[in-house]
Amino acid sequence: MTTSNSLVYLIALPLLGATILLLAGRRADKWGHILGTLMSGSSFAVGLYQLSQMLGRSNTARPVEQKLFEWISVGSFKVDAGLLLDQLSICFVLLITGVGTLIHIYSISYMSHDHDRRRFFAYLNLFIAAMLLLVLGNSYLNLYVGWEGVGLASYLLIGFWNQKPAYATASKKAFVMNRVGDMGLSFAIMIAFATVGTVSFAGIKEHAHHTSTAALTAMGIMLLVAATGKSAQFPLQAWLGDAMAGPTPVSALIHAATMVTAGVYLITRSNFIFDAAPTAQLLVVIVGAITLLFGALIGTAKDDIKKALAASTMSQIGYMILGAGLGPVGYAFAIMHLLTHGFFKAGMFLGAGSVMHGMNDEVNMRKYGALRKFMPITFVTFGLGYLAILGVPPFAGFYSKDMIIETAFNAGGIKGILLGSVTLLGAGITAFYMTRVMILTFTGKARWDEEAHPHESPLLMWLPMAILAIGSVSSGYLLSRGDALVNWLSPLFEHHGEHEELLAPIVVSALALGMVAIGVAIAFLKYSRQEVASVAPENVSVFTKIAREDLMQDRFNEAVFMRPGQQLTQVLVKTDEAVIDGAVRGVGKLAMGSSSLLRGVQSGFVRSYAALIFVGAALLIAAIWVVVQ
Amino acid sequence: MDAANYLYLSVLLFTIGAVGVVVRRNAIVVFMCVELMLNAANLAFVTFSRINGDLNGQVVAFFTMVVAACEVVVGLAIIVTIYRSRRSASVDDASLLKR
Amino acid sequence: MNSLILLMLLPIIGSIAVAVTPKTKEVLTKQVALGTTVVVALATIAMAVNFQRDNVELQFVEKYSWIPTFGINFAVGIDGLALVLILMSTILAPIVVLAGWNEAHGGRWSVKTFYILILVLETMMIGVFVATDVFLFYVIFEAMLIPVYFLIGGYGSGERSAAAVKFLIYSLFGGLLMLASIIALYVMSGAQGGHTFDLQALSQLQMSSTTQNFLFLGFFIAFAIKAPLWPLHTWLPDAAASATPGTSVLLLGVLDKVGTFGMIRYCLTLFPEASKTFTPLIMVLAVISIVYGAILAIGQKDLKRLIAFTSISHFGFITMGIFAMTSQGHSGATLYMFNHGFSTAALFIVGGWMIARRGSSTIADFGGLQRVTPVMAWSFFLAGMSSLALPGLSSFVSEFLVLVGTFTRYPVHAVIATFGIVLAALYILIPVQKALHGPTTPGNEGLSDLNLREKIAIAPVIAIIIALGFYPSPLLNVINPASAHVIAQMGFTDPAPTNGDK
Amino acid sequence: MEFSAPVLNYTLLSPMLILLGGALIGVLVEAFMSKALRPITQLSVTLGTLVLALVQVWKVRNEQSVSAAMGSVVIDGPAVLLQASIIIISIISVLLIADTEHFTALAASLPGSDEERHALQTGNQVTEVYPLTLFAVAGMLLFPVSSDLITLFVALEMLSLPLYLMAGLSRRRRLASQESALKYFLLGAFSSAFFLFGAAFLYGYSASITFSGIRDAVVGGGGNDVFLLIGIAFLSVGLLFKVGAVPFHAWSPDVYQGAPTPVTAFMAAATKVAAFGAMLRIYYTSFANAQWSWTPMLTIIAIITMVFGSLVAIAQRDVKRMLAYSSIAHAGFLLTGVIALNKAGLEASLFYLFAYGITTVGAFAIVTLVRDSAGEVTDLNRWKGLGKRSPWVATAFAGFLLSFAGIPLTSGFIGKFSIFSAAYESGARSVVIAGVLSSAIAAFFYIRVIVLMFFTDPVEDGTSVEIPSSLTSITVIFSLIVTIALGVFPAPILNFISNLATFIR
Repeated sequence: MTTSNSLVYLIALPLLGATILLLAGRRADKWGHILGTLMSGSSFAVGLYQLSQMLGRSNTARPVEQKLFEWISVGSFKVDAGLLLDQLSICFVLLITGVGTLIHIYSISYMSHDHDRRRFFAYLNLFIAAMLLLVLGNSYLNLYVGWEGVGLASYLLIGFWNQKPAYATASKKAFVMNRVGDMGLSFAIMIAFATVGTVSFAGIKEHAHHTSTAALTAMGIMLLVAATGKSAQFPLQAWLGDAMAGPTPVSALIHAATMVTAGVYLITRSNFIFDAAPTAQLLVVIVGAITLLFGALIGTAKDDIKKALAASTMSQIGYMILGAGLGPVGYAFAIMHLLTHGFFKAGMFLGAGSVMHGMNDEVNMRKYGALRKFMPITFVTFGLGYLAILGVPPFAGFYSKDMIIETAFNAGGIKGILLGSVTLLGAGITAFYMTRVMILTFTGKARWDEEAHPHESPLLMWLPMAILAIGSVSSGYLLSRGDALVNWLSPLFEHHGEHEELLAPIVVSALALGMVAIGVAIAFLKYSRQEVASVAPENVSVFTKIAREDLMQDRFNEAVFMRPGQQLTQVLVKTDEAVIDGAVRGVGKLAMGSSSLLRGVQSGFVRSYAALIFVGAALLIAAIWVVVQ
Repeated sequence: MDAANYLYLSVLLFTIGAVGVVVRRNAIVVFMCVELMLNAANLAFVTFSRINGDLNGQVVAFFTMVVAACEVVVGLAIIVTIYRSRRSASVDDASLLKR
Repeated sequence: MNSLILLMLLPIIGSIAVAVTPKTKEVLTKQVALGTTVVVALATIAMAVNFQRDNVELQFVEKYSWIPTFGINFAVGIDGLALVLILMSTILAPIVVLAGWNEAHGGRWSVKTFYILILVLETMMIGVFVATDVFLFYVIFEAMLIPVYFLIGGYGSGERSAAAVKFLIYSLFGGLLMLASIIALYVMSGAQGGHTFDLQALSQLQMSSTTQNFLFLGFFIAFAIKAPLWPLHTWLPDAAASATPGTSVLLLGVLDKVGTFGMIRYCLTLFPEASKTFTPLIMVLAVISIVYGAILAIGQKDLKRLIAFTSISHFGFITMGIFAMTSQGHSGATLYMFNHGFSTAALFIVGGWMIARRGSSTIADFGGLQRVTPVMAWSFFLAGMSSLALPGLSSFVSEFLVLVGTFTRYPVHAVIATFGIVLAALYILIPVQKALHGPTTPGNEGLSDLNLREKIAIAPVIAIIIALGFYPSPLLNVINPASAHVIAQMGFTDPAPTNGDK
Repeated sequence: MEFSAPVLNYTLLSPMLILLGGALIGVLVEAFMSKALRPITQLSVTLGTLVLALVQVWKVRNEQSVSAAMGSVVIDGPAVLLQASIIIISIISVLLIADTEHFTALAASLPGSDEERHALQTGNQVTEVYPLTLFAVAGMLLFPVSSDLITLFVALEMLSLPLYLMAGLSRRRRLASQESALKYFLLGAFSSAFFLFGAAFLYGYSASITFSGIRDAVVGGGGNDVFLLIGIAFLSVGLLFKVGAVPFHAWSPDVYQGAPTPVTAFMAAATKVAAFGAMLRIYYTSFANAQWSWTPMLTIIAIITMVFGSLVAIAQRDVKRMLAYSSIAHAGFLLTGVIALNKAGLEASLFYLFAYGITTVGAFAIVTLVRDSAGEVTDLNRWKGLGKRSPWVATAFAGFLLSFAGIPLTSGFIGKFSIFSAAYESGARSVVIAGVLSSAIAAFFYIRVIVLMFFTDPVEDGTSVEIPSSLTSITVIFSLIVTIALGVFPAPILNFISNLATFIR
């Protein structure tokens, strides 16, 4: 396999940036943001360079490796600090560094009023580094480092304004729920080592075919658990909504474009495991299906623009997971949707940020309205993203999402029909709530608070939005032209025979567009025809209530895990004090008590002492009697 | 007459002495009971000396008497001091030190 | 310089130097103490450099007759395991001195006494790891209780004397059980060709399995109390809560390691069969410690007690790794001992500074420190991250090795233990949120950030934590041969990949 | 029948003879010396005699003879070691006794009577304690070397009678002191009656009063076992009383508390050595082959003794009583040495006796220092914060306590280790276990005192620490040095002991 010495720079540069910014402290306040952006940008440059190199090589010779040093080596457990850049990871590298850099630029302006901006950029760089390590690691353990690294970065960024207790809690929640997922990853690694004897992708791929299905299924399920944690999939989805506590660029980069898609990466990367473990694969599909509806439903009820977008992210990733679960045919489409989604969702988040920026950080869409006149650029870029996510041809989503829907139908049999209809339904709901967002934000009449005087954002902010908008328009077409992406990735996946088509692509698209149209129509009737209250109406259907409550996810977690856990803790703390330590103290008391009891023997009367001696002697004689007899 | 009887006698005397020590209150009496025990021992010695047919036992008896005499001196000295300071020879009154 | 005995003498000499410093010149006293510990640390590092990694035999062996009547020698020597632990101890010592520069002032006795105790303790810390004569080991094992006892009772806070007594009685009790076992060994050695306390010779003794089990228990209980293993742990939180931060670092960081060290060096070496017999039980206790310690840590309101309970959880991991009897588990456990030394040190040192500044160790009394004292907050955060074994920090490597090594032989235990990492996230992030995040609690606005001395003290700790996270090989290369040796002696081989029994 | 004059080996007997001589001189001094010169003369005479005796013991250290006094006294290694230990202990105790502050000016006078006050004012301090001490020491030297029942009994009384009197000499709390004398005397006499009765039956069993004769009878068997057993049992009662083993211990707490502290120190240390010396000799030589009969008995007594002593000590509030109970516990530990019945056991016991004796004297020496206007303060609650008021005294005491507790690097640890391992070697596992456990209990109350001294704040009640007189400081420092030295580097003394420690018959 080709080796390269320059892979490490991809990670090293942003990492260096983070370190400098953190160590330099306030001294770096003046130039910190510049440095951060440069580091991310140069990492992007390295990525482009690597891509060019890669294009220059033959299809099979494209993957590049770099072994840095021997990381852990005990007995047969050998893990190198090694990087692997192949057709899959390069997509992510470019997405991460590319979108990342844009968002750095955006943040320069967006965070300009925050006197901790330097720290913010340090975290951003840290995140970029960790995320790159995640996608570049050549073994599950290296991936694990990046995996928790991004977790840490996301924790720091969600809690960037942790002086607000709620935000601090949100960050903690995110970290802990991620850890639950991470546990799955560690299990997967342990199983891998115990059964296959290695934890490197290559090694496991090599042995996969003569490893029992049971073991692979176990690994697959554990990887899925990890994915659900990181990608906010059912049942570990609850943290994503709260994660919106972070500054909007964070939501755009981490909780829309990159980190949350790590689960999809993990599953596609582990294709050799899932291909051999149908059960696990089925579970993946189910999780994806559930989540895409789950997210979509939540999206319909949210008034907070960021939470609405977060819900939609959840649901879109559901699509990707579902796609990835559909096996070799699905992987490429999952990745494609991931990329396109990276563009339009990031774009829309930045748009949302721009809106908030103009409406002094108001997030409630019911307080928006008629903004298209005041922030036209934002409106346009957001709108393009909107069209993309709806899947209107020829925008990006049209290519990627329809592919997934189509593949879902083609999954065959009842499974196919079910999945297909779920994805279709999802598309419809998506159309509904996105339209709702559009209408509430940009059209209708203004419902602002007095002091709000909306204005278009400065260049540094709308430029990235514009670029991303271009992406959301063109990326789908570019990636799918002549199955570009599919062919690009194909060497990584083992293809078995094509599935028979249940429905022709055109039919699927038609159906999809139909659903979308319905969704849009309903939204129009509900929000454009009639007045929108600037405060959320209380007399709404129970379903809406439930949806607003994020389908009770938090209540469930609290009732099932949190409160019992807290009670258990309290009980144990008391038991430790009362029972275990009590026993110890009891021994002491016992000694003390018996002591004061025995003191009684010492009556002070000479005659009783003599009696003692007498009895003692008598006992001796008695003993002797026994001995003699 | 069987020498064993003298042994029984000595054991009896010894026991009487020992019980006396335990039950009597007056220090002097208690002390006399101790003397009784010593003499019981003497009797045993002499008897055994008779049984074994050597003089050692009788020699011991003499030693014991001497020692007992010394004991009397010391003992009475102590008892008398106590009596003088407490105006009582009851051993039960002397129980400051306990527990 | 390659003489362990000289190394042991250095701190003693230092303590004498401290003793002769004039009472009025406290700074001089501290400087002498600091200087001594630094010299010792450097000397140890020098030895580590000359240590031959791949030689599993004891190195730097020295042996002088001490009490010939009982065949007792003053015999020392180190293998990889011991070397690592000495390194940890001697590197921690100067950090503790520097970090706790003003610790001695709240005490019952003079500053001099404090540092004399610390230095004497350092000698014993070295000695307990290098002793290769069981009697010598026992003597130091017991004798080192005394300085700690006076450090806790004399310079601690709160219920210090009660805690000190609890600590001492607990340890003495364990020690006496061990003494009984040692006597038995000694007598048997006499019956089987000459009284001796030489570890190698004793490990060759023939004994019935029942005897072995009893003697094993004698040793193990003593070590389990030190370690501390559930349910023999209750002395630790009290002791840690009342001791000065520096003392706590030495107590949890070094002294408690004597327990886990002893399990490897004595329990496994002397009683291989019994060790195997009791492994199932011990593994269960270890897992309980992991989860139990973590849960109780979550429930604590006092910062020091919280850290103490996290250590109970960590010692569970170490014990589990030791008795998993796989090279990963074993090396992991050893590495864990080293890393835990530093992560706990970081927690206690920084926690100590926070407490000293705030004048309270109740977590709720802090809040918003990240904005008031960023450097201190960051140090605490990093320490916490390493305590929850964040990948990229040192403890991750060891913890993961332990888990993987355990999983290959005891999957169930490993799985339960892994839940510990979620609990770890909770017991670290809860205090982090309460103490560092949120609005600044009234009364904390004025707190001062770390001064230069404190920065210098904490820097090496954090450096080690990070460096070993990315590049643990230097230590692993020393540890692996030693662990492999023990595993082999026990007659174990790592389970081969099962391929899922296909 | 013609009379043959006894042949005596005066060199070997010289230590005892010297002491008796010194004692007689003491009596004469008491009678004829002017009161001004009396104390100093008595002190010098006593010390001189003791030192001389020690020199003599050293001279004969390599001698071995059964016929030193017509077979009534045997001089061998253990004898020398025991005698040496006793004399050394006596010397440092005498240094404490020299502080007349502890003794009543006129023992015969009524407590608080004018007579007494007058004697005190005129400085007419009687000093009979010195000759008494010497007599007692002489008896103690004879006790472990006597090799027939007569000598043993005489020696027993010889060491006891002076002690009975000395117990009553305290200047403060005289009633208590006299009471302790009375108790000690009555119970002592009582137990020696048992002793004698036992001796009678041994004679009856073996038709001999010499140990060797008894031994031959035991080896040969054939005798009436009932006689043997009664003999052993009752003789043991006498010996166990002296060493203070449960249930024959009851006197010791009261006497230790009542007697003047220097006397307590002396008898706690020296009597134990002498009594155990005799016990070891008779059990190791005469009764060795009847092991089956007495091992169970002693084992049980040993276990009860150590557990009882350690337990009851916990609840003590008076430092002297606490030390008394601790000495009971130690008697239990020492009994394991007798039970061991092997050379290791003998060596261990000899070492333990010496080490323990020295430490005990040291500990009581400290007790003499803690006083208030009304004399010694033995109430532990008033020892609070001693470490703050006078750190060195407190530290020394802590050192002694740690040695009692058997913490490594003190003589106590080496002693415990050696004696337990010897017992274990002889298969007496149960005793070892009990010993270890009771050590754990014991540690508890030793540490409690350390806590009192160091970790609790002083109560301002006029409890102060006497600036130790040079003599007392000598005692303390010597004891402390020995205690530590024997813990850190015991090799020389252990070698010395193991070269000598063999009973000859």
